[in-house]
Amino acid sequence: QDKGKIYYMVPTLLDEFQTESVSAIESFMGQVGYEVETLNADNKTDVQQGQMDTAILTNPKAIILAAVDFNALAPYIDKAREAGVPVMIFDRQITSTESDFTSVAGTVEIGHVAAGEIQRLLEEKNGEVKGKVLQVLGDPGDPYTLDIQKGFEELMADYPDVEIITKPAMQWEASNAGSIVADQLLANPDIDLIFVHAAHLAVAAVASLESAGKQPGDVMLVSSNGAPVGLDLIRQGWEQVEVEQPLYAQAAALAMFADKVANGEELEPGMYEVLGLESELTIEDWGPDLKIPGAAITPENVDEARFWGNLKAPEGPIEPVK
Amino acid sequence: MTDGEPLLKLERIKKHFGAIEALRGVDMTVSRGEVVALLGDNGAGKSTLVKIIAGTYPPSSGRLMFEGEERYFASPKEAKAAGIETVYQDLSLCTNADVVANFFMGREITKRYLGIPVLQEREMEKVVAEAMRNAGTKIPSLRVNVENLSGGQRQAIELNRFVHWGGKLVVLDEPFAALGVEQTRRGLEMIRRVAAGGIGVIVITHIMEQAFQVADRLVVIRQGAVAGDLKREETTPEKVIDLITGGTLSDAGTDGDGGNSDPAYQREKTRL
Amino acid sequence: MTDGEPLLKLERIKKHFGAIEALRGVDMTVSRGEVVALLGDNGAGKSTLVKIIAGTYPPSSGRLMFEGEERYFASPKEAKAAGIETVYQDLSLCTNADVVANFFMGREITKRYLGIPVLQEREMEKVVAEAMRNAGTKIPSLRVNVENLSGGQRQAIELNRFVHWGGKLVVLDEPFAALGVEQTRRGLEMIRRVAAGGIGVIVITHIMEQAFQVADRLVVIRQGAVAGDLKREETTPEKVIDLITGGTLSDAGTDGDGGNSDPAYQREKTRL
Amino acid sequence: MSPARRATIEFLLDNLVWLMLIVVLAVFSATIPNYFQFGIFANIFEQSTFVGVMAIGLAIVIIAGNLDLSVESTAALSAMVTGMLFASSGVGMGISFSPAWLMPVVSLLIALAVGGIIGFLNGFFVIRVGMSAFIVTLASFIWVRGLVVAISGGRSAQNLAPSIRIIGMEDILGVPLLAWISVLCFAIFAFVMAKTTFGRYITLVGGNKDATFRAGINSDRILWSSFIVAGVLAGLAGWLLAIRTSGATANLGVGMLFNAFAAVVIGGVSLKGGIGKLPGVYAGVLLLYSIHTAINLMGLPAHFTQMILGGLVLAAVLLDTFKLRLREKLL
Amino acid sequence: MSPARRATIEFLLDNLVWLMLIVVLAVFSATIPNYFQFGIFANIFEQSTFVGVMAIGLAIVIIAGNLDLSVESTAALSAMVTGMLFASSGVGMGISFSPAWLMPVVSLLIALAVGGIIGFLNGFFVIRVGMSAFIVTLASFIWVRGLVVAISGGRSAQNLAPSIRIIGMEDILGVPLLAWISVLCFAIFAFVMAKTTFGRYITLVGGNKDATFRAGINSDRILWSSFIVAGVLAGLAGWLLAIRTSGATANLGVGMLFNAFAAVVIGGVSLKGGIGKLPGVYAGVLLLYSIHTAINLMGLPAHFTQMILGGLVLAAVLLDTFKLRLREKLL
Ligand SMILES: Nc1ncnc2c1ncn2[C@@H]1O[C@H](COP(=O)(O)OP(=O)(O)OP(=O)(O)O)[C@@H](O)[C@H]1O
Ligand SMILES: Nc1ncnc2c1ncn2[C@@H]1O[C@H](COP(=O)(O)OP(=O)(O)OP(=O)(O)O)[C@@H](O)[C@H]1O
Ligand SMILES: O[C@@H]1[C@@H](O)[C@H](O)OC[C@H]1O
Ligand SMILES: [Mg+2]
Ligand SMILES: [Mg+2]
Repeated sequence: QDKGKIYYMVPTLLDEFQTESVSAIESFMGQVGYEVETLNADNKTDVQQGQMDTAILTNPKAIILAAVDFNALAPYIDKAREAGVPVMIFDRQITSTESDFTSVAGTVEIGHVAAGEIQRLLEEKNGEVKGKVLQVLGDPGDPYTLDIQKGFEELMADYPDVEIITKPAMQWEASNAGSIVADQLLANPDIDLIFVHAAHLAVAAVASLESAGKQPGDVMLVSSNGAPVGLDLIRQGWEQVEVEQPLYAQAAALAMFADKVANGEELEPGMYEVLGLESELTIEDWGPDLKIPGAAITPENVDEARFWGNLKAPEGPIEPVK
Repeated sequence: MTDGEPLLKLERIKKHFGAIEALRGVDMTVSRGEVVALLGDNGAGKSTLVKIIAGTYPPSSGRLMFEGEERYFASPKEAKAAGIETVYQDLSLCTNADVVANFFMGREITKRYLGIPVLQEREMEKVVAEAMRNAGTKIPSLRVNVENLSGGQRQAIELNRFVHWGGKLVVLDEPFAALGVEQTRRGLEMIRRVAAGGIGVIVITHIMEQAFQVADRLVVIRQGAVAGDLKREETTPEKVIDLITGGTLSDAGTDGDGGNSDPAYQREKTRL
Repeated sequence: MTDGEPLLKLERIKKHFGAIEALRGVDMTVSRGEVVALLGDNGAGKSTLVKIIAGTYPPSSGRLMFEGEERYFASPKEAKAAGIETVYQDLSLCTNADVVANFFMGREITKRYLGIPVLQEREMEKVVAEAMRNAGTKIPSLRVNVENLSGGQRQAIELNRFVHWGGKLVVLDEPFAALGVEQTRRGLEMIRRVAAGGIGVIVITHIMEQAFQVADRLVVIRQGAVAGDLKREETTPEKVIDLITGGTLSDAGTDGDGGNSDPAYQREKTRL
Repeated sequence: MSPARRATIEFLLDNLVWLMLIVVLAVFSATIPNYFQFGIFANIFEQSTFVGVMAIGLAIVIIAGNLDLSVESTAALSAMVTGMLFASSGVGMGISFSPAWLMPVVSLLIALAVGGIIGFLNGFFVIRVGMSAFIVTLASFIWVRGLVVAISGGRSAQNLAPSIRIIGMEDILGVPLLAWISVLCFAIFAFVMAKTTFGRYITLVGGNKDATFRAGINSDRILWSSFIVAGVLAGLAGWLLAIRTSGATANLGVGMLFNAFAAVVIGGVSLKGGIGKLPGVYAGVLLLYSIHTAINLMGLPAHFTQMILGGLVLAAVLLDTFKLRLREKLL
Repeated sequence: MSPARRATIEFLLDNLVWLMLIVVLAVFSATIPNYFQFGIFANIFEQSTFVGVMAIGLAIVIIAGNLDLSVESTAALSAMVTGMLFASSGVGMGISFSPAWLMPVVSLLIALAVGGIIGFLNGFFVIRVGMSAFIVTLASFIWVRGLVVAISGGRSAQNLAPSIRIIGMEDILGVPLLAWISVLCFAIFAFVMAKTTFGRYITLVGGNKDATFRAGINSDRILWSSFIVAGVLAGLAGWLLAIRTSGATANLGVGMLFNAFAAVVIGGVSLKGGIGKLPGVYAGVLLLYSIHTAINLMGLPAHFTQMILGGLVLAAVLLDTFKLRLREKLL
């Protein structure tokens, strides 16, 4: 069955979430009968704008957009829809204009989940929620990391005994994160926990901990996005929590709703089960929005197949929503 | 050929580059219509003096009087504005541009359209063709980039462009070094013509014949200081050579009372 | 001064740059121990010929025979290896390096430690100091960068370094253009000395006196072709000048049977 | 060789990049599905606008013998300033006034001024202070982008005022107005470079600064102007980018620098200074975006696009390099 | 002025960047809490390693009159290759063999070879094909990073084999082994540049390539070697990065190019070629990372880091520029 072509606009391939999203989307969409062509914007807004322009002209069934920047693509979403090409938003939510479907975990929510876990970890260690946390951002110019920071600090604001030191790793570069950790360990030897905004940054952080003579667990480590390297670090004991972004579910949802979106049918608000996750579809100003809960990965559940970091994409055929 | 007040007067000009003293207090004058040959050994400081006169760099100390007023030229632009034209020893051409662009560098012929100065290539080309013809220099095409020209062709462009801009003082630093026989002859003629028009000329050369043929006065610089300042009629090439090299033929003084040396000997020596 | 087979023999050498024909078939020879003056107007093609001999660029057509064998030099390195030393008209110095580094460029004195060639600065400096003394050129310090030297000082470095490397043929393109009187005298002497040692020499100059003083034979190039090839004893400066400029004094032919022209007139003319 | 034939060859070689552009477009049209349609060509045109405008300034600075690595960040700053002032959501402050036609004019002037200031600063450090243009503009590349992040807090501005945004929506003969703006810029600056003293001096200074200085040309002023022109044009590019994006984001324009340089070099400008013509640069930009668009349509595995793009660009530059050899061979 | 005084001033000016380093360290130590401690200095030392090693090669290429913008990506490629072969998780294939001491040696050789190949290719396009080094290495910067993405699929490798990783853990006199490696590299190459014919030729070629060609020096070979050396050293930097990171990520090393260039220029190397000494470059790297570390400790709002870094680097370069003026004034 060949229902036509769908474009997937991936913002970059420099991190594992994005890489895996390409294979997941291509495979799930294939299961429901669409051929996916992926265009990589290499983190460049204007490149992605050009790609949108070009894609629209080929008249695809739909465009899946994971925007380089949350908002810069808004005019192109409008343009595509005016040209009759529906747009589905993936992973990076866009609220400034209307689209046909949104499938996200929510960045602020990731910050919330992280905050909850970090509060738990601090309490377990220090008896109450207090201590020193080093937060390593991806890049100060990237709203993705800024939203996590926002969500995280929102919930941590209730605990004045927690001191948060925030440093940017510039361009999500791992060795920059390593340097920050190395320097901060000397300046603040009493750091209880390090929260890095992506698993690949955790790799360098751990290397710095190791060089500083730390053992797994001496300084706790929390990371977000649930990449395979993060899960490995949990298994090795270096990392305590990884905040999972439900990559597979996010991708599967796209496939589930693809027919309806492509045919311009109305989407029903309500609860849907996506790869076993209870997800809520609401109709927002920016169109139908499906929020899939992220989860905290801990040593207890790290091996569960549902986490994309284990790279076991679900086999079962995706059932389109009726 | 000279009148009362000198056109250019240098007083105790010194110049040092770090530890190196290139000029150790030079006094010198040039009058209107006078041709002064500036002579001296390699490294004596001639080109340094030229660059100071031309405004390329400032003296470490000393005064420069031009047309009776003390002047300080912060850049060649200012010196040019005052009427000093200079041909440098190390050529000053843009090899990436063609002959015409180089010839007119900084003084292009333009016509204004809506206030915008638009280059008049055709007119400029005519002028250059004429100048090169007069100089006896053949150039394959005036639209060829200077990087493709021979050494003498390049020098001809520089030597001849100055004539077109008039000025009051012309400073030529070894302008014939790369020129052919005929081109040199015409160049020397041109200097005399220019001087006859009331312009002061300083010309540097290592060839005594050239100096004696064209100059009214010869100034010799040795190790950064003036070793002699002589009227042409009152000296001889071998005396001048002695001054240049600091030789022991000590009767060649700064007072200019040249002796009557044997012309044959003189010729022998100056041919080198 | 010459023996049987010529050291260098050029046959119908042509060179064009796009539409420009710089050399239109040059034939010429140089023997061991012979000094050949290469003369010609600006743009005649002398430097182009030099660069072809030196391996800087290939001829468009024609043959080059060196020591009786047909040779093709793909680079100056190969020409050097064959024994051809060249001093170019446009100087070939690295102005960012000091005098010693420039003098020894490409032939540094080294000593191997663990197989690694380590520069012997002190030894090299001694050699350079000696060479400059002999040439009569004063340089403030041998450790100063060449960019801070005067035109003549620079030329002296290039002219004198070749002597130290021996070679079989030496090609000098206007080597005295920037040199002082004394330095030129010594340079000419040196050429004779070098030739006396059996080395062939080609020297380019625009000054007839220099040519007649040093050369055994004079080759005149006009507009890319040989206009005359004369023994020194059999010609006169004014004939040569006629050949150079293509003047109408047509008794100066390529056959070398020079007439007896008036020496005074000759002197007058060649002084320019 | 006959003079006529030589002249033809000269002409073709001088315009080799246009030839390449035509060949490349023909090949892509024939081999890539969907490539041959008016909309695609209009897209290429439009996408070329931003880097095109930037490349004009870059080319001028390079011809003058320097380098400006900051144009990309400068454009981003000008876009962000435009966005923050005249967009209504995000970090936009939504300033608005009437009459409406004043909005584009005022915002444009502000954008140009922002660019001009950065260009002025670059000029100051290079000319007055005497630092190397490479390092000065590399530093600007960093700190100006840093400034964008600092003023925006890393956030974006959306919903540019419609009276400004309109410029991004209109078209003439089916080709977007934006594209015409870059054509106009190229026409103007090509004229300036080829026919006025300013253009002449840029070329001469790029060839031998000392010589122009000695000739009494105020070479410092020429150089300084070149930096300011580059800044102003980058400012214009930023303004256009903001219009296209209907606002601005902190990372807008990232990567354009590479494209601008590639276009300039493909267009035949020598990075050594003193050599280059603007029409060629425009052809270079168009060529580059023809390639970009082709890659988007070719259906390549996403992991390899970057490599392939790098390779194709190299190939395009390569062809320009062969021009010299061809010239030697053919003439 | 007495010769002795002149000599002292000359010496101080020649080593101005070391002086600056000392002053900067003193100021930071006095003003930034926690800065003044042995561990911080050891950190600066260690963090300088990667860019330091890279900067040696970059400086050599620049002194030879060219430019290499690809060093950062080359290091990333070499790190990724090391990671993929010898790390056990992620995309790491976990190759291992005994005896254990062979592992670091073999992995090092592979890393150097990877770098050498990229350097060779750069050299090929610049020297054999005759393209501008700027554009060739800019393209390499792009396509080599693309290659990293392509071979790793954008994923990371971690858990480098302990027998290799050990190099990142050991220290001598409390200073990490990694730091000593860069010191050693600087010592070796400073010697090569100052005392051997290779170094001499690099400088001469950078001053006037034509002159060296005419002097019978194989200038092309010298240039080519400079690219290969730069590649090999970038390969080494990548290997060291992989060790420090215990693996590799697809974007490892992003941004290092700027630091390497800044260090080279602060260290007194002229981007025009022909001028520069390696010890100064090392001081430049140390200065730069003293600043980085200061920023890491200073408690600045994250948004301003980039601006401040750009500004501080500019200031450091500025000081170096004033050296010339000082020299003119003082001597
Ligand atoms: N690379 C080149 N491209 C084009 N034309 C050239 C090139 N090199 C030389 N020419 C031309 O070839 C002719 C001969 O030049 P060449 O330098 O050999 O003259 P020359 O005899 O050495 O003159 P001079 O006495 O002035 O040094 C000149 O007309 C010059 O313009
Ligand atoms: N910028 C500089 N820095 C240091 N020393 C310099 C500089 N310019 C000139 N000198 C030195 O000053 C002295 C005079 O140089 P100048 O060029 O004036 O000599 P000149 O008389 O023109 O010699 P020539 O006949 O060789 O052209 C030389 O010893 C030279 O080395
Ligand atoms: O995992 C993250 C992904 O969800 C986001 O879109 O880009 C940055 C990544 O680290
Ligand atoms: Mg001089
Ligand atoms: Mg010549």
